[in-house]
Amino acid sequence: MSVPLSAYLVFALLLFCIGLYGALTKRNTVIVLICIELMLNAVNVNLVAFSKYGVNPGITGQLFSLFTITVAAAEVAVGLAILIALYRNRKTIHIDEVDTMKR
Amino acid sequence: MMENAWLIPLFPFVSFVVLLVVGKQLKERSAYVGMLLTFISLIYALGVLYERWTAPTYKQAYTWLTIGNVQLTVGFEVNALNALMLVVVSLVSFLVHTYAKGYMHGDERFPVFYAYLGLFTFAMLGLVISPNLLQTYMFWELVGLGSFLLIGFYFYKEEAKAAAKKAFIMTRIGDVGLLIGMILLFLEVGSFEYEAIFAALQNGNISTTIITLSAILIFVGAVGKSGQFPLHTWLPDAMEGPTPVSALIHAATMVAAGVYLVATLFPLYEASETAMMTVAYVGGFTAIFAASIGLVQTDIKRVLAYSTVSQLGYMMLALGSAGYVAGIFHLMTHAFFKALLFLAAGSVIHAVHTQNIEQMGGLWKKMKWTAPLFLIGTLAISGFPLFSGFFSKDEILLAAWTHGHVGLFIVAVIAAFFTAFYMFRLFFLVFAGEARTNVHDVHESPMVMVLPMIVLGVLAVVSGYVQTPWGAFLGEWLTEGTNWHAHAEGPSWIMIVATIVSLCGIALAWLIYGKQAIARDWLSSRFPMTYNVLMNKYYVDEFYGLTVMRATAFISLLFEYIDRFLVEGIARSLAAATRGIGRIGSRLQNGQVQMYGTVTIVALAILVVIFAVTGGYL
Amino acid sequence: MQPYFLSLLIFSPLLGILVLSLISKEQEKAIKWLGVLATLPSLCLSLFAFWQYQNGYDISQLTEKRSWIRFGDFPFLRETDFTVAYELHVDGFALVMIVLTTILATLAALASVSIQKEWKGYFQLFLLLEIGMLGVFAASNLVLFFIFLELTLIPMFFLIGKWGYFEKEKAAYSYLIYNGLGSAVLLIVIAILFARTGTANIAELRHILTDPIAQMQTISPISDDLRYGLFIALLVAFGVKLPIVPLHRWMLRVHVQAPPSVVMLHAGVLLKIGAFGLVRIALGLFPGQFQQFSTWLIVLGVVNLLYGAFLAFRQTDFKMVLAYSSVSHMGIVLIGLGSLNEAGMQGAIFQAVSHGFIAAFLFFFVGVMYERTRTTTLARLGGMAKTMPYASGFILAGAMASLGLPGTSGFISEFMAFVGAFRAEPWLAAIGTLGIIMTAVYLLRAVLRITFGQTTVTNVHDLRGIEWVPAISLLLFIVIIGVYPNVLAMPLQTTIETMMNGLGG
Amino acid sequence: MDFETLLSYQWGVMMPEFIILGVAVALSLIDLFMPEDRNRRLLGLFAFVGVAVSFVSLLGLWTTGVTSILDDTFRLDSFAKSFKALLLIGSALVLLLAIHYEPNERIAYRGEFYYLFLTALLGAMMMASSGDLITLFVGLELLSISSYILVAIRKKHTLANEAALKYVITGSIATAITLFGMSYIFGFTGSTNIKEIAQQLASTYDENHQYILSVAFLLTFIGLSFKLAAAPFHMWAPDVYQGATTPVVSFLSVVSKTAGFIIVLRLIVSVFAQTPAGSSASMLMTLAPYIAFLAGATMIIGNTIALRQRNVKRMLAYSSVAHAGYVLVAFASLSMFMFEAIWFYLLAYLFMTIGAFAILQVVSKHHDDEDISVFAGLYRRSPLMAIAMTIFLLSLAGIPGTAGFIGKMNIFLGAFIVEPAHYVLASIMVITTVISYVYYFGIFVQMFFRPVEHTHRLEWPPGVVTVVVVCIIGTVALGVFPNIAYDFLAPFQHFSDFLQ
Amino acid sequence: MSGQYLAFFVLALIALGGGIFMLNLNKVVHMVVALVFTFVSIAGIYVLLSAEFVAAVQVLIYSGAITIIMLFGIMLTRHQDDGQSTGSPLRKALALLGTVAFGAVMYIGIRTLDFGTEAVGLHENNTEQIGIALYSKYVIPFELTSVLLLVALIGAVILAKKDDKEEGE
Repeated sequence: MSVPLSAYLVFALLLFCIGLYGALTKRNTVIVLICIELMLNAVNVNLVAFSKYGVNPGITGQLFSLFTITVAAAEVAVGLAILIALYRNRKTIHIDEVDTMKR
Repeated sequence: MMENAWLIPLFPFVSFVVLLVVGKQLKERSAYVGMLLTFISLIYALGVLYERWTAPTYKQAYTWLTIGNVQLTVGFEVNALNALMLVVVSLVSFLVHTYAKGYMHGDERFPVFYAYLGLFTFAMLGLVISPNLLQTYMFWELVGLGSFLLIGFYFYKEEAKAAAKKAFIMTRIGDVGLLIGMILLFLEVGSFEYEAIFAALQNGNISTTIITLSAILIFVGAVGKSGQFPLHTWLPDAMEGPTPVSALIHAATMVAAGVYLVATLFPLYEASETAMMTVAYVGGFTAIFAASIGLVQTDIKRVLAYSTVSQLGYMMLALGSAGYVAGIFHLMTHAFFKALLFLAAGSVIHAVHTQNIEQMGGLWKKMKWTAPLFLIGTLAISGFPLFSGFFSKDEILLAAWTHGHVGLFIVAVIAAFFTAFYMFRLFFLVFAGEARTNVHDVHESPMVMVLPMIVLGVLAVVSGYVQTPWGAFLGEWLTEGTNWHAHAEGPSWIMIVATIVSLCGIALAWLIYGKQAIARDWLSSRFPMTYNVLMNKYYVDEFYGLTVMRATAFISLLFEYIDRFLVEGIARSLAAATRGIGRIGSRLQNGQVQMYGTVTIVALAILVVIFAVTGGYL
Repeated sequence: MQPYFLSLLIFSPLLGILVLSLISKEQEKAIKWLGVLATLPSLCLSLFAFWQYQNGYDISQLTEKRSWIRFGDFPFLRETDFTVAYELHVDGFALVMIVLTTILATLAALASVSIQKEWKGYFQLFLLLEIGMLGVFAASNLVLFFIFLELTLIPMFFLIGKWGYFEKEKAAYSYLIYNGLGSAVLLIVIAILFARTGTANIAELRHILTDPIAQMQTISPISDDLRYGLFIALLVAFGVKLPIVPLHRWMLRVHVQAPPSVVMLHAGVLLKIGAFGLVRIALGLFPGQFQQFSTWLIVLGVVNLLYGAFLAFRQTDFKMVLAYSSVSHMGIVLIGLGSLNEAGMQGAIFQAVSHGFIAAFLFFFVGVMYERTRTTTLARLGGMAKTMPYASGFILAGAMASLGLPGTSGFISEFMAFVGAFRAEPWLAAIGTLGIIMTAVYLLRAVLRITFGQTTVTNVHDLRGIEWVPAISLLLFIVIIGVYPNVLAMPLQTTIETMMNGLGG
Repeated sequence: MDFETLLSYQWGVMMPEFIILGVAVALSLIDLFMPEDRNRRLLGLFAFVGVAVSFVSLLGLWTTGVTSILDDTFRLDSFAKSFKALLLIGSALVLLLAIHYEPNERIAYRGEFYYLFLTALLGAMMMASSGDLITLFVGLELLSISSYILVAIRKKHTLANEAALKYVITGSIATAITLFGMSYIFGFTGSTNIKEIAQQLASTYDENHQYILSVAFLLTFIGLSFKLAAAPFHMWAPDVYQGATTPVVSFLSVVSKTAGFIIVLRLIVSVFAQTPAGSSASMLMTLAPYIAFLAGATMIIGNTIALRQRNVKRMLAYSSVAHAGYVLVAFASLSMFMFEAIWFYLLAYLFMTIGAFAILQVVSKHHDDEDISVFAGLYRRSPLMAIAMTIFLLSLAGIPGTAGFIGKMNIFLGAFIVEPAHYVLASIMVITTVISYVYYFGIFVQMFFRPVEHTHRLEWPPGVVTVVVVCIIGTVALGVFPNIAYDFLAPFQHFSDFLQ
Repeated sequence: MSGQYLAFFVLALIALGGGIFMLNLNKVVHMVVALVFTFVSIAGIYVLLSAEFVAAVQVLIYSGAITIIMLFGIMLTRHQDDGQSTGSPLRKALALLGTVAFGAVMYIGIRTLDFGTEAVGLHENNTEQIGIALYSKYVIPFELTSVLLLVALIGAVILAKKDDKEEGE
């Protein structure tokens, strides 16, 4: 008797929601970025869970999650770089202060 | 000659065009152009009349407009009635052309005046020879245009402007009636030709409702044109036009067109008792109504104008009482003596530079020609025995009596009394007594003005003899081939009554204004109310001002508000709504990137929730 | 005649546009003359065609057809499905409208001498507008019709927005939005018909929509409800152009703000596209629906007629009077169309043509007047008969024609429309006749205000030079149609017969 | 799998991608060894030539049949070819613009721009010819990440920083949402190959599974709508457009958007077209109303907010949002015209948008804000360009005679031919189009009616002029003779190999 | 309750706990540290799912690299560690509502999802299996990923690098 697939999926869903909510409400841009990473992690949990308990289980899911991780890392790196460039000019990492362009 | 009768209207038209183009160069020589061309018309008309005397009715038609499989035609027709009318119109027109040369002398827009006269004469002659309703209507309107232009000839005068406008609009109200009436007839008969209409009437192809309805509607047109109550108010105002115009248009020819129209369509009216009654009662009422107003007016031309209205009512009364011949007979005699009166009045005005009879008087000695001629006219209109008006009026009274309208007969008699009274009031005030004018060198008008008056004066006397109780010469000719009475047979006391009434009127006028045995302010002091009502023409204008004009203004205002606020408002609010969506959208776009994400997530949540709910998963 | 005759006729102003673009901006005289000259080829061609037609030439020989666009060549479709051909075709009605357009274009070009600036761009846009208008009348498929219709939209926007009066941009936008929406609705209809039947050719569509057997073979079914929807959409689309109350607000602004020479074309031709479309497309494709709505059309017509008339009575600006007068007069078109009989139809078409001439005529004089007095406000004008007798006479003549005086084209059309209406709906028609009276009332009020009374503006000169040409020729056309209407009725006969056949009687 | 097997694949069909990749790598090396003070314009030309060669090689493959490499991780079919052509044409034109882009402040890293641009293009091209979730995803991310950097490349420009940050954050959230959806699609099939997925899903009859899949569909679609700049993921567009340089903006609004439609079509159509759902024929049909709803919202939002803009770039951003909505109408209709309609519209959109941006780039050169008044009196300063701009805007507004009209007509045909027809959606499209007249014509008002505000001479570099001329020819030619474009698609038989 | 269950619950609890702490903590550094717990626990769950290689990568990249980068970033940006959120409460409520609604809808679908299948042999030579797949079937995306990483590298460098001219600042 093993842990059912739905348990993993619900866990991933919760993680995703936490990440999403954090990304939408946290003020510090770094945290926002890391929350996005959390969302991507939730995706990975899904993928890995499906690779074990899904239809036609196999290694593919794990592989997919590896790509995801890589891409996420690249994304966060670029995000941080942009943040640093912004910080140089604006001296802030608070995302709500970055609203010069609007309407 | 009859084959070319269409040329008769064309000569004046040529005059119109020529004067429009080269009038400026011709200056006052324009008069000769107009006179010459109308004279040709007159000669031609006389020729046609002569020929028609023996020849049958001549008609010619050409296709004009094709609607589906219906061919509308234009053409011309010469029958007894319009042969007579051609002569009357072209004669009066020629005389007025001549007269105006003197009267209008020195006017800046002399050629324009003659051009307009030409246009009017063209239209009137065209109206007369029209063989169908549509063509009649077209010239009917053109006549109105000529009248409008000539009333407004002194365009810089506000009164002239208003009068012209009023004339056009009031007659147009009538014209719409005519238009509807003739369209209804057309839809029933399938043709505008008089012949076809009469044939259909005889075959009983037209329902009685339509007959009555269209007859009355067409009569509405006549009411407008002939200044019958309730559309009469424009005619007195039309006196703002130059006096020759009043003589030609608003006395002799155009205003008689309504009578002419009813006469032309007489079979139609005969077929509907209701229509006949309407015509008779409207005519009768107008006759006495206008005459009563005429009693107290002080403007020489207005008195004559109300007299015209009243006399036209007389004619309508005659037609409505089956007095076909009587109506036309009076039309003709009236044309002559009323034209004479107007021309004479013009001559007076020319001399004293006022139209107010209170400021005239004692002109008998100074105007050797005008005064007697005016007297002839006055006697004729008053129905003084052996003058033309006597015979024609007598014919009308006979017609009314024989047709059994006792009430109308009485009305007509009273109107005759009024007529005699106010006409002689006018005569005495102008020509008798002391001179009350400020103009000292009052002198007779030039011969060019006097001559036409003399011609008319002669006609005013003799034209009555074509139809006397002793010989219905005119009537027999006019009613040839019909079953209408050439002469109304009635008790002979009627003539005596008419004579007495007319003499009483004259006598009363003489007592008040000639001998001054009765105080002039007898009426105004005894019955100030009545006097005021009469003086103010029964407040008809004011009534219209309060009702029709107010209503029009109100509807316009209402529409204006609808247009400006409702229609535009809806358009604007739609635009505002569009912009509102944009504003909401751009308020969400507040620069906060997390807001952007939130919007997305909320949208996503809404979509999935909708999906879950509608899919029945929740 | 050549097979390219119609294309040549429509696109001949293009030559003018090209030549103009080669001329330097400064050569004012040359540009003006070229602008006028460039309208002449199409005028000559159209008059030639009209003359030929009057002499019995079979006009359908002018039809042109070349394959052009094909949307999707799926193997299961017929070769002709979803193709749009470049196809032109004229019948009597279209030819009459084309002649009207070319005449007014030339005269409006002559009247454009009062344009103050940038003649080059003005005439280029003007000629472009002419191409669009000519194309609309000659197009024999809906897509082409729409293309030409939109081709009128753009030049008009610029002509109003650049060369108009004070509120010109607002007026241009009003024009754009209202007409844009109208065209948009039309586009939807066209696209639906095209998508569901696979053809945009008007004749083929008529066949498909009216023939019960052909109906079964459409690509997608066209239900009755859809027909009603499409018909109403067409009514709205052309109702904006015509305009039908309450879709008329834009055209007031255009009338007031656009330069008079442009309004000559706008009131003279562009509004008539609405009438043309209603006849050609709404009636041509949906005769059944048209019949069912005919009473409502008369109602709309009467509303237009009276609404316009009463509002014109209140206006203080002569241009506004004429604008509402246009609204009112277009009501007569609707009344005529709604009558669904020969007289009414003929009256409607006559009214379209007649109002074209009359409106152009009056607006020409608005231009003349404004050039001299710098105002069109009634209160500031008066007694022009003294200073400008001939111009006043013409204005008066125009007003008379407009109020339907016999002997002018205005009478014939009004008369026929009412004959038709009395046959169809006597009571509504009777209410409508009130409009005839009101027309006289408001026109005389305005025109007499200007020409009669005390002279307010002195030191102005009467018509001179080139101005006589439009004045006299327009009046001549108005009078010719009024005196001998068969000159117009004969060419229209076949068109009206076809329409009546479509209505089944 | 051994090396021989690997070599046995027809790697030649990847030639266009290889060329782009090769040029990108070469450029990065050249940039590294090139002296600091040398003008980097040469690199741009090189990149342009690379794109052109790639395009030629693509044309060489035009009639090649469906070719699949490594279980569809690379797949050359008619869809891939036709849309890659769009990407390459667009990129070539944008590159020409970029070569002549000289803002007030010098961009420090000009060289990088070109090879990052090429990698972005590479990502988009990979998406176009991929039949595998992972390749699609990686391609998408390659495009995204390159774009983030392209936007941020003016790093001393505060607006650019802000734009890039907003772009990267929304973009990452979008990626996460897309992936979350994709993870379920994967989970229900156990495969990343789209064909296999479709086959697997075709036998999904469990209602609960259909439910999850439908939600996954919506998640994926909404995530991808970020790339399309369609509602509800459109809000980044105006800010990013405003902050980015004009060539980058034209890249984003043309190439990136096209790539977005590529992945949407690839993924959604092929995966869900055969998935049963409820009573309807397929899950795609069942969920089409949601797409239609989003399309409607996109059009309304785009066009109404654009009315309020004075900044031309923001205005064009909202306009590009609206245009995404128009294309989505074609998608939501799911008619037989869908592919052609989308392809044609994107082609038309490519010409008119790049043309408009080309002119904007020159006109707004000396102004930091692209306020609409930069166009004031353009007709006097440069009449031909004003007329060119007029044609582009007319095309954007969908006036007949231009490509935009034919594109819209095509979309309408699709919307009306299906049963039940999309009357409401098409009406929204038409009405919002009319609304769009207002702001497009607002530019006309500036160009033709307003007096000149800025008198300095406008310089029209040859590259920009070339772009404008090409775009004019494209816009007008496609408007008058649209069959030129359709004939290009003739060998593809209406993308019948899309699902093979 | 088997050990697997127990392990899952503990790990899940820690992971979610870390996340919830992150949401509620005030100091940025604390948040990051809380997330480290989450990331590590997720690695544990990977192990439960027979994905040892992924688990290792997770630890290396997330718990290691990314967290370090983040902290590095925080340091670079002068330690503005007030992670308190101050956005409008309405927006937060909307975000919460949206997230919860979305979560609920998803939850309905997945709460009982079970395909009744279980992969066997995933943990045997896990890394090798991954390697084979990666270098055969997925070689194209793999190579593409390398380009992507290159791009990210270059991008990060040019964006984060201080320009020479500016160094005097």
